Amino acid sequence: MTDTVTMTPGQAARAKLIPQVGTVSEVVPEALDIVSVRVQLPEMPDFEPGQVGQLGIFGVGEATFVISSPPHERGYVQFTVARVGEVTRAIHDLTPGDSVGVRAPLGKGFPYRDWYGKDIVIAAGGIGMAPLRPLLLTLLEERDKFGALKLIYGAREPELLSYGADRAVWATLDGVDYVETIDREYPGWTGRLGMVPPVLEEEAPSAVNAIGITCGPPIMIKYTLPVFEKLGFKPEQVVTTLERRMKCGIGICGRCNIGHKYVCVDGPVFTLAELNELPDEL
Amino acid sequence: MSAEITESQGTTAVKDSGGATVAVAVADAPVMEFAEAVALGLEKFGVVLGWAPGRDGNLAPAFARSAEQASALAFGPSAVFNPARYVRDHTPCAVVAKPCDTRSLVQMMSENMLDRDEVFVIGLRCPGVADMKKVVERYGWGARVEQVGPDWLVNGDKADKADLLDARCRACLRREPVIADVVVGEPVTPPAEAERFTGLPESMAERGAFWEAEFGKCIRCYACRNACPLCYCQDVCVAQARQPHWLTDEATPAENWMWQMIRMAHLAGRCTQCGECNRACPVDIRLDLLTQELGDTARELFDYEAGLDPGQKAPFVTYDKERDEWPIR
Amino acid sequence: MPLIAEHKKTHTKEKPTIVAFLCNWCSYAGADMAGTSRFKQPADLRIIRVPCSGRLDWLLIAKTFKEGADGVLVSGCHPGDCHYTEGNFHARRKLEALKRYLPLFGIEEGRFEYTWVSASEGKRWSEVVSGFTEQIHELGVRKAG
Amino acid sequence: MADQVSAGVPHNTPVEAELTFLAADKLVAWLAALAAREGDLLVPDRQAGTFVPWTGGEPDLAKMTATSAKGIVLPQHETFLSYAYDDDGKVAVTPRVADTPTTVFGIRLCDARGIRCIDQTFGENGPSGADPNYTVRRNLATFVAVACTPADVDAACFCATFGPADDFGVADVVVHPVDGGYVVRPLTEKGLAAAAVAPVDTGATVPEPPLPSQGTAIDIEGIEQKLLAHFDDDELWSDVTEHCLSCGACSFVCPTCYCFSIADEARGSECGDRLRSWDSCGFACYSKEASGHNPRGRNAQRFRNRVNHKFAYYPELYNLESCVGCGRCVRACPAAVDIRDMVEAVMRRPAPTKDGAKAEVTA
Repeated sequence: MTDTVTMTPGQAARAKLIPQVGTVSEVVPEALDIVSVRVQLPEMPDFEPGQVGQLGIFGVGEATFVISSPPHERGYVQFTVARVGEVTRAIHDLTPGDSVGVRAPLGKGFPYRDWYGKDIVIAAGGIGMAPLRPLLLTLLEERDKFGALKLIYGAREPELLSYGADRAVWATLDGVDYVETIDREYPGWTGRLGMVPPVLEEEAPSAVNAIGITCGPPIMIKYTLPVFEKLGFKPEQVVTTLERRMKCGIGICGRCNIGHKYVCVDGPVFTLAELNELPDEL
Repeated sequence: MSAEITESQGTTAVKDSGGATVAVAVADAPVMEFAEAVALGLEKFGVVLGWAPGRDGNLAPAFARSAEQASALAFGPSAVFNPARYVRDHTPCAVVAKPCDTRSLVQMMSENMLDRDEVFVIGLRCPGVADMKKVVERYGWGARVEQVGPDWLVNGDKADKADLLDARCRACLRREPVIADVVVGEPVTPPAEAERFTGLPESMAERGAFWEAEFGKCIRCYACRNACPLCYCQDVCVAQARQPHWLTDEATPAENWMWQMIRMAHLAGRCTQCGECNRACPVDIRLDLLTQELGDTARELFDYEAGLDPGQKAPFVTYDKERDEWPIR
Repeated sequence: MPLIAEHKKTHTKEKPTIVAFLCNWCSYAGADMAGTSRFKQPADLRIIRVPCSGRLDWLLIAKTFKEGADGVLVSGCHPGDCHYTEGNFHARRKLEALKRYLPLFGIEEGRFEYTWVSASEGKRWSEVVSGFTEQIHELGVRKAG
Repeated sequence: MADQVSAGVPHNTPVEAELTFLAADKLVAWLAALAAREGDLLVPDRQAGTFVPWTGGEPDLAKMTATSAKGIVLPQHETFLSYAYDDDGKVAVTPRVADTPTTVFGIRLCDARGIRCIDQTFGENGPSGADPNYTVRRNLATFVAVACTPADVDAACFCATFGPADDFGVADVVVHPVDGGYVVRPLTEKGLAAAAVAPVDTGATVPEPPLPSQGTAIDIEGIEQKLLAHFDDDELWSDVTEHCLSCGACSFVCPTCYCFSIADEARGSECGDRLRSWDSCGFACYSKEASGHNPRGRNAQRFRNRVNHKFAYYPELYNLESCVGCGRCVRACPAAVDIRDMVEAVMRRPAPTKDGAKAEVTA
């Protein structure tokens, strides 16, 4: 019906569906079927830990992933990607030098500056560590501004724990109390056993002047939130980051809504207090 | 095809002009009143799928789970929906079914998608239903069609029944359920001849242009698929898959044609010509011509009609070494 | 050009596009044989090798037409000679049905054919394919009336 | 905004203009004059179920088309970028925007109100500011709406629910059928330009046009609170959605539904397009996540979201229902689902007490 033409630069700049073309600088195997992809972009965006982005391969498609590198690591943005579908399969096949499309940052990150002076408890499961890694690294970057720092990171099996290099550092770091756990006994695993919710309950961090943050599979989040409440954390003190199917990432394609909020622009980070205001549709 | 009805011992056999029986299998089913049959179905499975008056008084799909809801169930010229479509989500259940609807049930049984014991079939003897699109065209949206005695009334006034009779009913000689636990209604004399769906241009060039226009209307709502009692895999349909990538999201005539080719490929030898895809289409694409072709081809090549025998094997899951000979280059 | 993908409609061509799906075990080898035996073969045939004519989902053929083909030929092993015992028996039913469906959409009879050519029938292949391509050239490029 | 994305086109700016009278036999001449302007002229075609290029003759203005006019500003599918790989595997991206002016003659006022709904999300005040593709099409489109007469309204229409008869939505011109012709009412600068080429009878006294006819209103007073209060009422939602077939007919004919999907289409191995196309919240795959988890896996959950979006979420965000009562979904539904039945089922539920609503939706 109509012809199509090139937009003017001004129009293109406002076209939030148009990605920057970036170059893959590194593909890091993280865990079983999980890699981190580092991308260099012509215009490096400023972002906050917890924000997401669209990573795509032209001809295959794009999908939403959390940015798993911290803002202070300049020079690239990193996405951690589990192999689950067509786009992620293609992402796993990327090698340095490949061209990819990136739209980032999207959504809202963790309001960590509001947490200065507080204790921080992070409970992460499996690939749910991806949004929490940049948060933790940011907290460590500004370590003196926070109280006690505790990270509980669990997975079904050791092969599913990501960020081996980081974990090795965290395990020895004084600044963070790092607890690593595997759901149930596993050949060769000598560390702690138990799922994240009960381990959190055993660790029993104090809720006084603290913020609890959790991310993981929906089922883990479902069981972790009540543990925080049981430990005395108020809904305002508990923060989670949600997964939802997204296409546009800019609040107009419709599908990621929970009530009148769109996870892609109003989230993915929500406090439990905010979620309680929304229809129960996780 | 012309038909002949013979009645014996309370059962009816309809034979085509060649003497072949085209409807049987209700030999043991007792004949009873509609309300009685529905009550039986409710008692047996606790839910009866059928039709009840909707907002405008015309029948709409309904699910009766109580005596009160069951009493609202009815049959009439506006019972155009095929309740077999809902059976897969509701088994075990009772279902009120027109003869065409019973063919869907039988086809599902032949594909092991429905257990005979899990469904109580209230088979209707059917005089045919109305073409509701025509009713809307003639009388406006919301006009109420009902049967009173032998007549059809629209908004209370006697209407031209022959004009309003759905084309799929004019193309159908089956006035008896193919399968039933109980049979409802008086025997109905089928028309002497099954009409054909017409409107396909003769010349190849015109056909191309015809379908270019028809498929140009498609909005890819997949109502044709979702209304089909035999499209089981709708939530994981290949049309919305990226691998294999049969068609794109572009609603162009060619892609929309490809979508209908997918449906034809997957319904070939299975389609019972219930006509629901054609009725469901919100933009009136002539899908009846496609289902007619599926029926013709199965009959002509394999002497096969879908949905007549729960034990029958669809033509494309088997072969006949000797018979399958057609001229080739 | 009815029922041809939009991005292909912009391509103007004078010569028809002819595609052949050939079974790996017979016709593909037969075509090879025809070549080594110097039998005459049309140059404008695009050959796609498939493991068996029974593998040919007829959507592949429909898609080939959607993407602008003007003629499609399928050739497999003679019935009874299938490498997988019964693949071509299944194929035969489907291909015959598809042959009837396509004219419904204005794709002329003759634009789609199937046949059986064994690995040793180089000469037969040459005849089949010459005849078919000639037929498609007569029918010409698909276009609206 | 308008001048940035589409310099030189008339604005959507409202104007106060005189009504004029067009004799019935001059309608075709007006269409010819509109067609002579730059761009396309579309008219309703009931056979096609949509708006098609005018090819001469009287337009079919009786009854609305099966699909709405939204496709003019939000096409069913639209390429918004093309990409090309070079020999080294580097990608060049070209954003694409349609730039053909379009005049649409014969939309209904419900269409015009529907586009106002979509404006909320895709316009400047939407969650991500003005969408370029939408904005360009919107600014290049002139909408000539035809006011409904009593004969145009049927039992599926319920537009009176959503506002008075003189709410002309985003129409640029409204044409009121009257005895012997039409009263032409320009509403915007674009409308003024379209009316300017009408061969109106300048000498005639312009009759006072009757208010456009409307379909019967349904009661939606307080529905937003009720919807949220009864969000978890599984019986309610299962009941009213049980016969829904989960197709996309209602969304795709709806003048306010704007959900879309994004997909890449390779045109060979080196280049291709990224396009967006209509999607429907009725489809099971719409919200299904890659992990397999689906927050709206059941029909009842999907339809609950649909009704909530129209009557609770949109009003919460924009103080505007995302339903205009055109009845297209009602007419299109292959399973006789009627959104009015759902609304009424919700309205029959008790209103929430002050804390009642919250108590039920707490996680």
